[in-house]
Amino acid sequence: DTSETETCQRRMNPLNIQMLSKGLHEQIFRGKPVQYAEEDIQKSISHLKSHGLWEQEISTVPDIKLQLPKMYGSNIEEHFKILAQKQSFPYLEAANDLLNCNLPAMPKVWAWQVGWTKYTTGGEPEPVDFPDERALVFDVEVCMTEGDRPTLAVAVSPQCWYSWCSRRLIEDKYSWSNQLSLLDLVPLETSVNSNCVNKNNWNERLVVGHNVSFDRAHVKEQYLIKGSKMRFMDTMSMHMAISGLTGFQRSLWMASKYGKKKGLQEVKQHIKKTRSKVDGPAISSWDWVNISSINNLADVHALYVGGPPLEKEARELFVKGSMSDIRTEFQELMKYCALDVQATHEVFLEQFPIFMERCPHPVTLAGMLEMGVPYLPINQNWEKYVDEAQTTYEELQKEMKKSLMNLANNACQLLAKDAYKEDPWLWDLEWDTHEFKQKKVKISKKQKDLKDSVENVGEQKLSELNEGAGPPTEEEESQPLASKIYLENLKHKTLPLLPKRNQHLPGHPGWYRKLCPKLDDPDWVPGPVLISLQMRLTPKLMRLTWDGYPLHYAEKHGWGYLVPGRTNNIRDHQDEGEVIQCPYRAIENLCVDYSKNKPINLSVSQNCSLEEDFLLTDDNSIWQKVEELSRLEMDLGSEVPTSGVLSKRCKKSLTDSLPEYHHGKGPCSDVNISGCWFYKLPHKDGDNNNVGSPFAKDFLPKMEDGTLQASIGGSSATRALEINKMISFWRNAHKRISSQKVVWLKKSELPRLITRDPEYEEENKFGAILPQVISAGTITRRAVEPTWLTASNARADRVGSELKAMVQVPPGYHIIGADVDSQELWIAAILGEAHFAGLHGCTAFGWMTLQGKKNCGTDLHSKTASTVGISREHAKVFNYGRIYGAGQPFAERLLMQFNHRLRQEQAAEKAKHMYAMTKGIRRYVLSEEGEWLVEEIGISVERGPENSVSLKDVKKIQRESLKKSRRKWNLVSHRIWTGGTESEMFNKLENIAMSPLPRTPVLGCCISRALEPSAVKGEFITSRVNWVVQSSAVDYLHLMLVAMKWLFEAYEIEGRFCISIHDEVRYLVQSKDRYRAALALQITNLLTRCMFAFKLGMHDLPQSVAFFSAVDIDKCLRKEVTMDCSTPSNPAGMEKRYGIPPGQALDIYDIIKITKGVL
Amino acid sequence: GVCYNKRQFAAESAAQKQDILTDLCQRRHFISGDGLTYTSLMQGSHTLGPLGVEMRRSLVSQWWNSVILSREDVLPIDTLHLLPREANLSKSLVMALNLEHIKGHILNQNVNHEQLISSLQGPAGNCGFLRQELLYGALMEYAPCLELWNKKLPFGLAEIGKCFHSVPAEENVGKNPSRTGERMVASLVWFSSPKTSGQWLDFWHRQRLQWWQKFAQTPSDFSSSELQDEEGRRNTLIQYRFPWGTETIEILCNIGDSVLTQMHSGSSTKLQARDGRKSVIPHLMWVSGNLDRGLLAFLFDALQQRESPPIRGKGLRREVLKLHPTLAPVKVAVDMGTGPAVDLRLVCQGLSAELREHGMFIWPGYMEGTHSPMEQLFTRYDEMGVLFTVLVSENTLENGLLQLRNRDTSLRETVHVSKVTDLVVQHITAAKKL
Amino acid sequence: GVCYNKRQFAAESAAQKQDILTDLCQRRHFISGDGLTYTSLMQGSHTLGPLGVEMRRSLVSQWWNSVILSREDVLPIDTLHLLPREANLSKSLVMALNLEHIKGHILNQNVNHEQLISSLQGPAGNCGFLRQELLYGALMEYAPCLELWNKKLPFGLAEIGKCFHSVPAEENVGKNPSRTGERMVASLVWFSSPKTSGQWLDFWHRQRLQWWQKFAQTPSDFSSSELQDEEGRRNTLIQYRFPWGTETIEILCNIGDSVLTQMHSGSSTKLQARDGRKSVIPHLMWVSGNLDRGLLAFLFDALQQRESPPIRGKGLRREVLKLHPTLAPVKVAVDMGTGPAVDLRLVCQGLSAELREHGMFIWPGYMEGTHSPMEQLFTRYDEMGVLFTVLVSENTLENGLLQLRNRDTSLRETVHVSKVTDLVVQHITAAKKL
Repeated sequence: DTSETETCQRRMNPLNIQMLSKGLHEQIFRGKPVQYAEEDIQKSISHLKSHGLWEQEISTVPDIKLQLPKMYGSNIEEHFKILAQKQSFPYLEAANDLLNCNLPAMPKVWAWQVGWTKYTTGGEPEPVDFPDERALVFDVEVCMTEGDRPTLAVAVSPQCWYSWCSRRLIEDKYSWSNQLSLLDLVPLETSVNSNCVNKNNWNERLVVGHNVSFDRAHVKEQYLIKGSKMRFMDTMSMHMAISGLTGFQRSLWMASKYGKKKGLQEVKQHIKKTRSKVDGPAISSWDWVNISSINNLADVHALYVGGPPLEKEARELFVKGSMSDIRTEFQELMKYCALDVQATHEVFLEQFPIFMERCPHPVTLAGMLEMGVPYLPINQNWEKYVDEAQTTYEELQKEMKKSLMNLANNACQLLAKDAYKEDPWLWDLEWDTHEFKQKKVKISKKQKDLKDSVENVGEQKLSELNEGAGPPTEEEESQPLASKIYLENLKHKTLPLLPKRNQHLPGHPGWYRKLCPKLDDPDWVPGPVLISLQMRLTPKLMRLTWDGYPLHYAEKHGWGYLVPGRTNNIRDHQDEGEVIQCPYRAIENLCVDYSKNKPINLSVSQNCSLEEDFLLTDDNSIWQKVEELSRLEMDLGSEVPTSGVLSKRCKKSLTDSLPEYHHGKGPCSDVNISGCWFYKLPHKDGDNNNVGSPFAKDFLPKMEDGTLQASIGGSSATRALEINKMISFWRNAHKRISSQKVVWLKKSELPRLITRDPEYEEENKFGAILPQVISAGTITRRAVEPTWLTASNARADRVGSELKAMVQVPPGYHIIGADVDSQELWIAAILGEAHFAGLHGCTAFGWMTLQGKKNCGTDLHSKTASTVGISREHAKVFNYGRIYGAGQPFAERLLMQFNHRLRQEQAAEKAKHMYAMTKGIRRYVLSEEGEWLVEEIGISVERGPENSVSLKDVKKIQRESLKKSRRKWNLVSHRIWTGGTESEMFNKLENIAMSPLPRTPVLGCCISRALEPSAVKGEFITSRVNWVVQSSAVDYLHLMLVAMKWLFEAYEIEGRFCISIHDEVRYLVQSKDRYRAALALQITNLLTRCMFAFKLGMHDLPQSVAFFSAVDIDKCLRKEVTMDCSTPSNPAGMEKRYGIPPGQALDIYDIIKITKGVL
Repeated sequence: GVCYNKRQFAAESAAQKQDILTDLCQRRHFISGDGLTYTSLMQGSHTLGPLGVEMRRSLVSQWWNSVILSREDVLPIDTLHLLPREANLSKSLVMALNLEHIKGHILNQNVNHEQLISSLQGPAGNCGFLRQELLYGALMEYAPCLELWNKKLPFGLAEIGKCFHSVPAEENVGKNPSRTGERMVASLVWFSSPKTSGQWLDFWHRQRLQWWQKFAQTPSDFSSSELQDEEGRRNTLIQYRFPWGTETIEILCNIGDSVLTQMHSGSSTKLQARDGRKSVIPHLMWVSGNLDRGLLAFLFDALQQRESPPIRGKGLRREVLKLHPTLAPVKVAVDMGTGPAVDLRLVCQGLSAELREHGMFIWPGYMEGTHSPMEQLFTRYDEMGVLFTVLVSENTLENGLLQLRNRDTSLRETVHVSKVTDLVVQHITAAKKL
Repeated sequence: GVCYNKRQFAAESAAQKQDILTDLCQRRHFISGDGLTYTSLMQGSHTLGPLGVEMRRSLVSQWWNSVILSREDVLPIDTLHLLPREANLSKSLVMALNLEHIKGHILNQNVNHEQLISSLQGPAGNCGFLRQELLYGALMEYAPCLELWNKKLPFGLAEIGKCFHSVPAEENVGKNPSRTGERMVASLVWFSSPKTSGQWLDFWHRQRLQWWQKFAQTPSDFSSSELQDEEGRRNTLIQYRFPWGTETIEILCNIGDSVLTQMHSGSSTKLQARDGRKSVIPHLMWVSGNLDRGLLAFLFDALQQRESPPIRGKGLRREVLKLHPTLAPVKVAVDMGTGPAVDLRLVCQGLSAELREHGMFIWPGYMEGTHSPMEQLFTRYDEMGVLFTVLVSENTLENGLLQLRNRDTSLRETVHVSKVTDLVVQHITAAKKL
């Protein structure tokens, strides 16, 4: 029976890909039959065949029978449109109030009283509980020096102005509690004394502000677990969507507007780069500068509104001033705040219509409103975590210091007999010592007498000191000790010879003296406590070697190493002045020893660990890297990789004996050290860069594989490095983490659901953090927030990296959520498929994404790995990099970084091969002019897809045409990629990015004005191509948020949006509803993917991507429900230390079983 | 040539560190006795030499300072070594029997062997058992101390003393006649309200681990792990990574209130303590550390091999005990060079007395009378972990200047005779802050 | 009427002093346990309460300072509690037997009772005996320490530790299950050239008696006498006059070299020490003091009765323990009056921490929470021998002034909060010189 339903439900497309079950397809695509053109099918098959993917084994999954909720409209797009319109309607109405009004006149005098004051035109200022209009423009100011709590605020509605003052501002009381409670915050919906938990009649209201998430974090009601219906519209986010700048553009913009120094350098480099281009338009475009701005209110105001610039000086007082400063300047500061509010309103007036025009789909607005109210529940474990991480960090840092001090102390013994001169590392430290100084004073008579008397004492007691003497007699005992008298006399006699000032460590070498604090330092501690890992002598003290050669620092070239065997500068009488003498024999011995003991298979290890960056934050940092590199490169069209040639200075004049046994970055001839060549350590950004510290994280893998190693005091040096790695996360993050604004809720502020839960305990604390998310913070409209959105997952060797898992639900709640499986790959793939044949799985890239299997080696990463001969983990980095728009040079550099023994040529070869296989070969579609010339001159060219020709042929035509006429011909219409697994996909992406008005394919959002082709011409192409996929991913997220909100409301699932991190969404739901919420999330994914397919003209969806592979039901935030998140600061793990058991990860079948498919 | 190869060093040290240390500890009189093995060391079948005794005194006093003196809510106790049977936790008991009495007992009674045994153990035999832990004593003292403490929670009872344990016959090697090992145990029993006992366990866990780590060169060799015991209680172990493996040096456990109620059965009012306004029977948290093992741990932690600069092509390896300044048994050694012996001696004696007045243990090297070469002297002092060596020379008599050699850097500094004591005292005091 | 008659007081005190003190010691937790008699006290069948422990710590540390720290020629040792049979001097031995082992032994062997006993004692039984004295340990450590000391004479080996002794059955009263008494013994074994040994005995005799007298209110209650022992050796006894009679608290004796040569028979070269240029086998002088008895002696010495001024016609008699400032377990009690509790507490806490940093045991009276009448408080503190009581009041918050009450004068002085610590430290330091 089941197999029968299976067969009648099962649907396969002509490429043998399993599609949505019959029932689901009928419900979503409203029974429209799917038809394919035979030509498309054949085209696809031959393409797949050419990449060895046709008639590969495929897999199917059980079909799914599920009754979906009733959908609106006549198709899925209409459905989403209606949902979003419904959801955002009240807020649009409120926005309209603001758009259609003239603000009332600003009050001249501001009321000095606690709480809200309302100013009506003509009337007296009156205290009110809160502004109760449905639309407000709002701004909060915080006196930073007194802790992160609101000090004053101004709001304006279409009818009146409002001001708010905190208790702390008005009442100058001596001591205030340090903990932040709801009473400290700005109320916007409840009166101060009412019990806000009992409020039921929340209204849809809108608050507009610039960077409004900051203001929101100071609003009282936002911290309640059951969310209010107030939403926030951020003029900064809307600006980003309309006219945002990429990171690089921002510095260029600053440079052109304000001539900022750093930016200016980049500008110069940029100009140089664009000038050097031979092909393409030589004029670089700067038009975009005038239609965009950086994000702050003043610049945004200038861009949209214009007029006199905003005054921002008063801001300083809030940052640096004390509360009493603010009291003195109260009227001024209120006015400043009100002017900001007014400016924000002006910006909003201009901006909102543009935004609606450029992001026309209602889902975008509704999604952004939802994104604006994230909520992270926490409990008493938060404080425990911050404490523990900080203690662990401090302990580890102490330990690191101890081991470094040890190295420094031990190195001191080389001072004896000048042994340091024979040390391969320490020979060039400062070894000079200071002699102890004493005054020379003639001994006066008085003192001479004293001396005599002292000597007398000695004489007298001579007998007493004889060996074998018995005990002192009773009489002797009663007298003061002779030795004490003698000592006191001696002190008295010689003390005048002592200089007044204490000498700092006489007898110690110079480098050591510098590591020790002076004795008169109030915090004096003994030993070389000032040493740190970052110091230049530390790698030397650790006796680091690179492939067995001792490290050396050269002022001009940074860190490198010395290779012995050079003969041309030993005993060279003429050049003696220039040659630096070093213990080359000791270095030789060292290297001989090393090669003797060298393990055989130290050569390239395929599995050498990935660079940190790539493990820590997955795709995000890959993109950053790609973008960084793209600034230095030509555009992605450049065929010739910029080869990292050594600086000429380094190469020339080394005619003499080069070592045969070593090749590396060098040698550098201008480093003239006796008997040695100097080679540079390889730098991740190419050989022209100097390595500033061998402890930079790029070298971690080299330490792990033994290329770079410490060779003395083995354990202390290695341990120091280990610790450095362990504390890196917390060192960077602890300030941000410990300054997270935590608001604790009193028992009366918690819903009964919590306080009556059997797990509730009186002494536990419950509260929340509102992450200050800029809902569209980049040009791709991705959200930005410095702590939570960038936090990595817990890693066993990183202190404090269990951060996310500290978001923990109160009793009676669960967090449900899921990651969108391979979101970016799928979006890119489906774009390519739509472009190619309109079938799911029709391109090799798409097929691998849908059907590729790790164990058959047919998934994307395995395929790349086998093509290039690298590990799958590495291949993943290349694949993402490529999709983000990275060119061949990126791959080349990365290859060399993964394996520094690879020669440049080898790397280039490998990269070229990889790109040919994947992205394909560039070919050129001739323009009409070009075609005419081919015809006219009769050149024979080889034709490819779309009648394209190769670069060689283009050049041939060019040559031939030049013979005929001096006229400059425009030969090429456009360029395409051919022959690779991903060619079709890239053609589609470039197609969109290069179109006159690039829009995301699904929700039709425009690219920032600052990146439109008309403004930037051929610039910033990497960013623009990347935008297509990334911005579509944001559309994906917005669609999900809208669908989830609909299902929560329609089926009364008690819960709220919690946070979305990249391709992951999390909801806080009441435990009783958790499985229904999980089902809702699955349906949401199904509908969102269908919406994508629908908009790309493919009225069907592969079953394999229809649902999340798992929905996590958990009590905290973590990557996987079973992750224990043990770290050095949480060694016992989540369950033991924090009492959080593993959660459940349910796939669609589990969920249907539990819920019986009923929402 | 000099061998800087790390791998070789590491491989060697894993195997040899233990031998090197055992040898050094005997040679320099940290530990007394022959035929020491790691088993015998772990079992406490050895005595300490003078340096070991002095070092353990420091350890004991640091423990005392951190657990009792610097807190307001811990009382010191000192209980009997011989306990009734029910007081011991393990089955492997060590009885203490009066020889005369047992003789009389065995000879006079006409009983078979089983009866003999039970009568020996029974109240008639009146024998005591050597304590294995300090817990029982604290339980006994709970009621009177609660009264002294005005019935307020929380408070703790701390004790440091010898405990005894049976050693399995097959492991009883060496010359020790007894099958009983001895160890110095530092114990804290903490009485708190039931609802805060978990937090207190965390608190003390952190405190104790930090305490151990504070004195270590490689703090991370001290670590903690959790262990479920037979009764399902979660114990926290503080452990040290010895060359032969990880060993527990301190245990923390939450033992609830059952031991207390069982012991004082029937008189639960005596046990009631005040928690705010409520009256509760407290939960117990028990910390028990083996200071003898701790001592060994710190010795291993401090052992470093110093590779001397090669002299005539040969690199000498020397051992240094880089003990924390607080733990180093000998803070200063006072030695004299050649010159007018009587005068030099007087200076040395005076300096030594001055330093002693600050409670430091001083090594009177100048008394030895034989002049060993300087380097030999330093090698010996480094092995003893001597922080500073004062060298009084003929020069000192002229200008008051002497040489102060630092163990850690092996460098000598010229110091005026009037500054030595201050400098050393300051060094040791400030080192605690590190 | 008030009775100031001294003779009456004396007559009464002879009989009652003992009871009063025993009662006080239990009430104020110097000593723990019920049913204390002078026999049980002398036999060491009791444990100490927190105040007793703290006081004995002071005593131990004073002994240590005077015998080891302030000298250059005494080394500290610490030896095993379980010794082989030959190590014990008295016949009344306490065996330590592993219960499991003895069971196996008795059950498996088919022997008669005599055989059983001898096999238990013999090397096969492998049993140890609890040490009765510390002499044996010092003899064992002699050879290694001689080496450490570069073979030079004279030098001493000192140890403080528990020793055990059998208690005659008829005297074994009370609840202690064992017939074994425990005591804290401080021992010094002095090795000197035979020709100076007599002088050294005199020297140490003088030293030791002075030491005991130094801390006493009535030094003459500590006295010395001579005693010939069975082997004809002249022993010197240091004694205290307890209410029930004179008891020995420390013994000094010259025991020649025989014990040493007997013990290390056959290896006399190992025993040879340098006396000047000669090589000799040293003579031994042995000092052994019972610190538990010493503690009792000082308690009796410190007990004074203070007749309060008559209130409503009734003269109250109160006890004060006028312990020497060095020995008083609690140096300062910190209490607070009525007023803003949180602020007062903070001051008390701060002050208490400051005092603790100087190594003093502080009584945190302010933590008790209940406000007892002042006089009641002082009565209690006087019985505890508390040197000073600090009273923080509402006034202190205003002007920083507090009351400092002196145990000995029972007067209160107004002191600024910043001066308290210095004042107390100075008082205690200066008292040592008295």
